[in-house]
Order: sequence, then C-alpha cells, then structure tokens
Amino acid sequence: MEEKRGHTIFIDGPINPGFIAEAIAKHSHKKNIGAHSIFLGQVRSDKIGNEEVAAIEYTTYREMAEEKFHDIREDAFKKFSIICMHIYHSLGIVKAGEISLFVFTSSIHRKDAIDTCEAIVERIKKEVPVWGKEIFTNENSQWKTNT
Amino acid sequence: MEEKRGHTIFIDGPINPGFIAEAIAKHSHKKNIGAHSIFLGQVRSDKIGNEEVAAIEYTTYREMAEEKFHDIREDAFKKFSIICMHIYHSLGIVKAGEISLFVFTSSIHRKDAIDTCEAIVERIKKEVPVWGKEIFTNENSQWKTNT
Amino acid sequence: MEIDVLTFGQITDIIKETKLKISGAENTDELIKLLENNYPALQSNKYSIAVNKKIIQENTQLQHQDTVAILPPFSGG
Amino acid sequence: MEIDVLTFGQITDIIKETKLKISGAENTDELIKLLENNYPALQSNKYSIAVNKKIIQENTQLQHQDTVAILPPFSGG
Repeated sequence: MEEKRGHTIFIDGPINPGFIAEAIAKHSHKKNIGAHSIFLGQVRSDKIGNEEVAAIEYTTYREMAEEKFHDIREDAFKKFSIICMHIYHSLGIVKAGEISLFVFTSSIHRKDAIDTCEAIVERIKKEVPVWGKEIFTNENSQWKTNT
Repeated sequence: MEEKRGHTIFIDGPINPGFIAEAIAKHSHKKNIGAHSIFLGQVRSDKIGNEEVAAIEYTTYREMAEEKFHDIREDAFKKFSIICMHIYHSLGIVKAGEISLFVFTSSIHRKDAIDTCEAIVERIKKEVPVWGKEIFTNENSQWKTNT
Repeated sequence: MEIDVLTFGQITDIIKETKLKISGAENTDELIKLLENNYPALQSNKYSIAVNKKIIQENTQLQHQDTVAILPPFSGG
Repeated sequence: MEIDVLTFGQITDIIKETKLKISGAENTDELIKLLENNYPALQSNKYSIAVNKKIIQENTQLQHQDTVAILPPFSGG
C-alpha cells in the first residue's frame, strides 16, 4: 500500500531556497515519482503612492488553520492520484523578495502533481485563516487583501 | 521596460536540488515577483517484467531543440504575463530518482506562473526533439515513449 | 453562559483584544449585535464567523464555553 | 544534388549511422522511398521529418545541402 506522506508546518520567518532543495532531495528515494509540481509565494514590494512594501507580517488562527490544512490534505489524497504532498507557510516577518508559501506535490504522471498543486494553492488562499500585514518602507502598515 | 529573462540550457547528467535552490535564490532581488511555479521531471524506475528502469539516457537534435526552446520561450512571453522563465533539460545518463527536467516560471500573480509552467511542460514533451532510452537493471534497454 | 471570542487581523485593531469573554448571547446573531454595539467600527468591516473552528453561514445556537472567532478576509500565501 | 540525412533514437538503431549523404532525391517523398527501400525496418517505425530543423507535414522540395532529419517520437522530460 502506498504510504501517503504529508506535512503542514508553519515556519517562523521566510522559507529558504536551501530548505526547498532539501525537500526535493528527500524524494529521490521514491522511485515511483515521475513528476513534482512546486508553487512558491514570494513577497512583492508593491508600491502605494511613494511607499513600497518592505515586508509582510503573517499571523494565523493556528488551531483552525491546522484543521483546515488537514482537510485540504485529506481531500487532495482522495481526489487526486498523488504520491505525496507538503505545505509550508511562513508566520511572522517575511521581507520583500523572500518566500512565504511552499506547496509541493509529487505523482507518477505530471497531470496529477500539477492539478493538485494548483488546487491546493487556491484552497489555501481562500480557506486557511492566515492574515498578512503589509509593512511599508516608512513603517506604516495595512492589511493585505488576496485577489 | 520589463527585462524578459530566459535561459534554456542542456545540462550534462541530472539536475541537482542545489542547482534548483540557486535558481530560486537568484529571483529574490526581483521584487515584483509574487509567484513561482516549478515543474520537475524525475526518472521513474518503472518495472517491466522482472526488470526495472535503472536510468534514462537522453539524446537530442541540439540545433533543432534550441530553436524550439527559443520559440516556446518567445510564445510564452507573448501569450502570458510572466516576469521570467527558465528551462533546463538533462542530456546523457540520469538515474532513477534523479531529476531530468526543470521548468521555472515567475509572475506577479499566481495564475500566470502556474498556467505558463504547465503549457511549457506540455510543449516540451510534444515538440522538443529529445529522446530517452530506458536502461534496465540487467543492462537491456528500450526507447521511452511519452504519454 | 460564557463564550470565548477570538479576534484576528483588522478585527483585533478594532476590538483591541485578541480574546474576550462574552456573556448574554444565546446565538451568533445576538453575539454579533452585542459586539457591533460595543464596537461600531465592526459594522464597516467584512468578516466571517467560526464557531469552534468551523465557519458558519447562518445564525447558530451557542453553548457555554464555545469559541467564536471573528475572521477578517484571509490573506495568506 | 546531395542531402544530409540525420537520424536519432530508434531510427539510428535501424540505419546504424547518425549522418548519411543521399543523392538522387528531389523531394522528401522520394527520399523516404529511397530510405525505406534501403532500410525496410523503417516502414514499421513511426517518425516525422524535419527539413532544415522545421517539421514538414507534406511532400517538400529539397535543395542541394538541405538537412533532413528522421525523428522518432519525442520522449524528453
């Protein structure tokens, strides 16, 4: 029987590229995997007037978020033919240019990994109680809104 | 004006996770990027009878492949709103569990990166003259067929 | 009957507390009315309501020690 | 008139050369007929034809020193 692996971990601060490399490398022993799909959310330095976003500070309702991530994971394994999936989301300060979201799906054939990854990203944006506060270069701030 | 960056490079042997991490890290100074989409093709150890695939040996018609990669890149920048894209494909021997294809797209909003990445992977599989020869554990071999 | 009310994001900016104990609300409609009376700025904010971590769409009966979260629009990722 | 013929993958396994020089074919149909005569195993293989790196769908006139590639189904990625 296929082992269905999944982790959802809040990470304090940005998600480093080296961490992503390690996550990829850990899958080299799973020799039935043919395709990986990865989504990364990077903090943009959007301009508003003369100011630009220097960082986003993320907070969450952790108990509810963890339940929601669990549901998303369970649903993904039911609906899609994937071998494993991992979700990592930053909390606290993530500077412009740094990565705050890392979704990683793996499957035998490419379509499953790609479709699952996209579906998970959409659900995270819509359903997981996380809030980003945009902190501007002049230290003002405003709450981010997702599109 | 947006600088439209793109590289297409054949890599001798597997694509290492550390190389992928470096590619990601290089984008941290592009502060208008909000989303990255990555596709990785990993060599599967498919079983055929009692034998399994130990490695794939990739060969290409390089001049035509490079023209085709160029067309794919140009079309992607015309059709999609992306900030940059990179394609790396292995040549030579790539062992089961190792990575042979790395497609990397970046955009302001997530949909553009995701859609472009998927479209590029489909075009590479269909249109780029690369051939994989599956080498089995008993050293027999057969030409791979894409689905 | 006492309810734990949790606030997040913009809602915390208005209520100034991340956790309140509220008595005298039998259901979520009554709770919202009570909160919007005490914090009128709430009325101009979009939010959803979770009772014990589940988002509700309709007025919901409350039990002693239920946790009600006032959730502004999510903006993770 | 001389044409460069390039072979790849399974086609190289049949023709045993990666590059041939072929004379006496005015167009791609004539070239294919000539090759299938010399290498009958070609007839049971799927392949497409590129003239000067562009895949062609119909019979195509050839020029001196054109490069014709015999391409088995791609299997990259």
